[in-house]
Amino acid sequence: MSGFLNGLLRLRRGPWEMLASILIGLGIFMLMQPFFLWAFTWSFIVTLTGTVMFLIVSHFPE
Amino acid sequence: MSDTALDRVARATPPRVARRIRGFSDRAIAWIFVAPTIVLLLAINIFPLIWTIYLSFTNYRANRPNAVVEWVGFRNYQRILGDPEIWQTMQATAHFLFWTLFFQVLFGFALAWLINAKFRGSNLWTTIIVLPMMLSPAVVGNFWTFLYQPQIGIFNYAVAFVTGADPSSFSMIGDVRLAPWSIVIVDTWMWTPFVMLICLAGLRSIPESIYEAAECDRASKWRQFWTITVPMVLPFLMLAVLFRGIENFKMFDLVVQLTGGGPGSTTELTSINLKREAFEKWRTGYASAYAVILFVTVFGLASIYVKALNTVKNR
Amino acid sequence: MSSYSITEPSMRLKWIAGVLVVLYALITLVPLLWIIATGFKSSSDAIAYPPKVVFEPTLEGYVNLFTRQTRASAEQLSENPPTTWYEQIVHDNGMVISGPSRFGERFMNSVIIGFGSTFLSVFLGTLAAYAFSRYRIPLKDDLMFFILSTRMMPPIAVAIPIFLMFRAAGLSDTHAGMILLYTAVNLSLAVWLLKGFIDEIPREYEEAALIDGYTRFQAFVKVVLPQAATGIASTAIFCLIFAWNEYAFAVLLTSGTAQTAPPFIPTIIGVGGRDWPAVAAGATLFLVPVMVFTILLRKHLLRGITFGAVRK
Amino acid sequence: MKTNARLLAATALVGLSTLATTGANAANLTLCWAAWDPANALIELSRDFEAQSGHSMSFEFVPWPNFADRMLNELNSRGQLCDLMIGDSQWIGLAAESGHYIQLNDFFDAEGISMDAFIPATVEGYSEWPKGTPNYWALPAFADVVGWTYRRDWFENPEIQAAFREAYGRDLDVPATQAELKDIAEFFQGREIDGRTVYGAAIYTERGSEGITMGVTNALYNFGFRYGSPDNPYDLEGYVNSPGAVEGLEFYKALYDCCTPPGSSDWYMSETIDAFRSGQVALQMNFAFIWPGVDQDPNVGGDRSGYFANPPGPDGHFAQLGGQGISVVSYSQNQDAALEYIKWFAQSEVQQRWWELGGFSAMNDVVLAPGFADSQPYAQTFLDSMEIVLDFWAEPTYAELLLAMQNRIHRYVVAGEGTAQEALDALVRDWTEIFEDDGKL
Repeated sequence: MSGFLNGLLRLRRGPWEMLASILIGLGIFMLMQPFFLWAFTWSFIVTLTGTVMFLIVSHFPE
Repeated sequence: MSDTALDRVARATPPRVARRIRGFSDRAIAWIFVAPTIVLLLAINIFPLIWTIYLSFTNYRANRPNAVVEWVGFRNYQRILGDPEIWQTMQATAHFLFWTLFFQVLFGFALAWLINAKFRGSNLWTTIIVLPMMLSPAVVGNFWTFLYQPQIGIFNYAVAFVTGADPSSFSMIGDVRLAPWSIVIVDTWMWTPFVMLICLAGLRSIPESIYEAAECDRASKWRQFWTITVPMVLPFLMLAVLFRGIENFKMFDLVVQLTGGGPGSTTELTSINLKREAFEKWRTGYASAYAVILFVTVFGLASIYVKALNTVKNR
Repeated sequence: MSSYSITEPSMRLKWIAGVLVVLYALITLVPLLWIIATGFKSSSDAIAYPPKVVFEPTLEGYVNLFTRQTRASAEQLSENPPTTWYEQIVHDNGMVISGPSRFGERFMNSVIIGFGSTFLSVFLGTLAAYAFSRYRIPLKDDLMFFILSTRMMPPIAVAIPIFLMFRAAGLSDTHAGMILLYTAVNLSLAVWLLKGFIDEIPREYEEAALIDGYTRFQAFVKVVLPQAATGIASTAIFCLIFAWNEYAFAVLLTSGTAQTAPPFIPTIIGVGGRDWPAVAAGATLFLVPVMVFTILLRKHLLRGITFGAVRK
Repeated sequence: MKTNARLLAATALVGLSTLATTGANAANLTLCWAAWDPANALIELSRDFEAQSGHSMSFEFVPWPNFADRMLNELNSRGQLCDLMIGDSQWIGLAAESGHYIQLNDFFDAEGISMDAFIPATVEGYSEWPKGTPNYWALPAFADVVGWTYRRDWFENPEIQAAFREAYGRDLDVPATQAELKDIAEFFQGREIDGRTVYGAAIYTERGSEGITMGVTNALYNFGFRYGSPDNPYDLEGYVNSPGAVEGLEFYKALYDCCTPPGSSDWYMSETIDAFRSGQVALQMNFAFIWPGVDQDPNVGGDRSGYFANPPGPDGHFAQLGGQGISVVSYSQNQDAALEYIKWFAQSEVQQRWWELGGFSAMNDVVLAPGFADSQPYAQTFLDSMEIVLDFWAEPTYAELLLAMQNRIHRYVVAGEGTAQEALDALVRDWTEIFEDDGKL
């Protein structure tokens, strides 16, 4: 866990990509879940954030 | 192995062109080779994409050339993301996605594992199993409506034969409860071989030596399965799941031919809904916003997919 | 249930596995066989209730697929006695042939658009793949991702701006438009697959050729291309199958001139209700080439469906 | 380099072929219509035109479930495929306002074609936009209306008659009201006739295009549904969802639930024909165009079938209008030749022949001629039905209005979601939103 945080702080690719993937996954879950309309409403922002983040952090060093 | 045809191409290249090509540096050749691809993709993919993003902020209608086009800001997005009916199509998509992936992984992995036992004739039967996934989904989907007809289709008779129920007593496409499963069945029939093939590659990539080592450590077969087979195949399975996930998220042809979204809107997947908005209601601006939302979702999934692709590739 | 074994799996396991796999394969085949069989049924046998497994084969479906018929009165029928075997079939159903159907044209459109786009995408794809494989290109990974992502996009979403663009450029419902579009979609597959194939060709071959006095371009044409021939061929088949099977763009962007077979086949209806034997006949003619290709391709199948990531 | 040459050749070819068609005097006209029996009759009819004019005719026919989709797509992409379009009646508003069709008033005046020569309902339904004004965008080409076909041989079977009398206390006859229609369907549902189980009625339930709307309106109109108030057509509340309309919708659902063949959840014209011709049902709802085919059918034709107009309900007597007018597409390169075709088609001899071949002419000379009612067993029913027609919206936003109705009605009738009141209330909301977006409200 500390390695993960450390990686985030030092702008390493691995952990940041992980974070972005989780955001994308969360966004897609929010988009398609049958429970809360508000989650559906905000899903797009979350997916968009995750996707843009992924595009950026994939240029971080390994 | 003669290369006469290529020789002819080389000879047919006009000397002036050939001389010019010869004169190119490596870097120039690289760019000349890549440029047509990039230009074509820019023209047919990126330019339209930017156009879509622009349209998504307007109330443009492609079937009303004389109407005034207004800038509506984020209104289209607000409408879509607050619309319970679009939310419902997302849930229909989710149901379809979840169950097709579930069955395809289950059957696909099991089949791959069985085929990996290398019984006699396994190659032939593998090829036969693979057939459905290469066929045109629209044509196949259309024909499945025939197979599903309660009085004259064989599906109901097959089920009746197994369960003893009356074949005309249920209708796969017509019944609200059964229709979502009717599309799951056809998609599973079509795409299980895809997951199977990838799993098979995963199984075959496991070096024998690992099992031999485990055998020396007296690990049980059951333990070997969970500690060696499953983890080693997992990246491959991830790849298959992501790819099928993306494909089924944008599923259109098969389902539109099978159920057309009905009964009611039970099987109206997102792409079918989008097609209605864009090409039947012609609310182009609104549909563009809808398209952008799907774009971003698929783009996000695709980035994870490419990462998985590279992981598998580097194995 | 015994699991994986270090040596060969036991005979018993092989037997069980064989039986289960064959069983699955047979179940999988039933719908396909049913399509083929229905193509040879008469229209009343096709919608028989309960379905008929044993039937008298007829070419009615194929005749109906390739011709257009009109229902004719008894006098008309006696005035126009059939002269050929296919006119006889139609005649026996109380109809006369009023001309060729559109199926032949649609099938040819599929062939033209399929082969045209395959040629273009393999041509452009080979060049790009070679460059990506051999040269240092800035932002290579990003470009490769960008190329692949174009393949992932939902066709219906892409179709909106393409529709507007084609309308403005006069490309709607033209062969050229569809060829360009399918080329763009197939390029990603071609580039990714071919890059994998070219990566596998040792660089030493080219270097040897360069030492022999070949230019880079000559080395590419005379050394790399022959080595990649099988790869190029299987890539071409994958591109062809995609263009052959594509439905969403075809249904939205074509109508009378350039429509391919997939949107057309489901709309075959006979006189009165739907003519299932004709639909099945059309489907059979359309699906069989792909089945043959699949069998030819079996060695490269895995590679094709994973964009070259998994090589068996 | 090779590719460029190919592409150039391809574009040059395309260019040449278009030049060739425009340059020549004898044009090759393409007529677009739905793929159905009348279209085949039109091919036969058009041979005379080809012989007379020297032009050649091509035809592009699309089956009904895809017809609107394909053809509106073609018009909206400004395609030049169709020179003549026999487009559905409800498209007229869109086609007129977006400039897909050319206006025919001047042409009619110049050629002496009068709209008084056609059945008034068809002129209003197929040609006019805005409705009620003398602006003509089409010539009525094919008059059509929803009606019913029944198995006369079953109705006249003494055993069945006796069983019916016992069950309902009246004679088995052509239904005089919607309620009687349902009784009859219920009576036949599941009955054993000639050793086979048969069902009551085949009705429209199709989801994808316009099927269920074209079916349900036959019940709705007659129970009191109206599209809007008499003074303001966009005033929906209380008309679209009036108590009568709710009752009508419940009636249609009850009919679907009790008396249709299993699996008939997505049926339109061709499926209902199939059910009737294969002897599965006693009653069939369908457009009149199928009647010539039924009459000639080897299994159910001749005396074995009869026809009746949609029966009245508690609050009106209407039937859903079908049919189309023929228009000239404004993107066509052959407009003069296309107008020539319309001029030829408007002659009363041609219209008479059209009727004989199985096309339902809308011309008074044909349908009001003495002897017309007896010329075919279904001719009188056709005339009766044309008296009571009502049509769906023909607004430019028709596609949206239709899709909303398809969605709401199919959800309630077939999928069984919610109540009839909820479905129609939701329909009012959908339609209001569409009219607001379009600036009509």
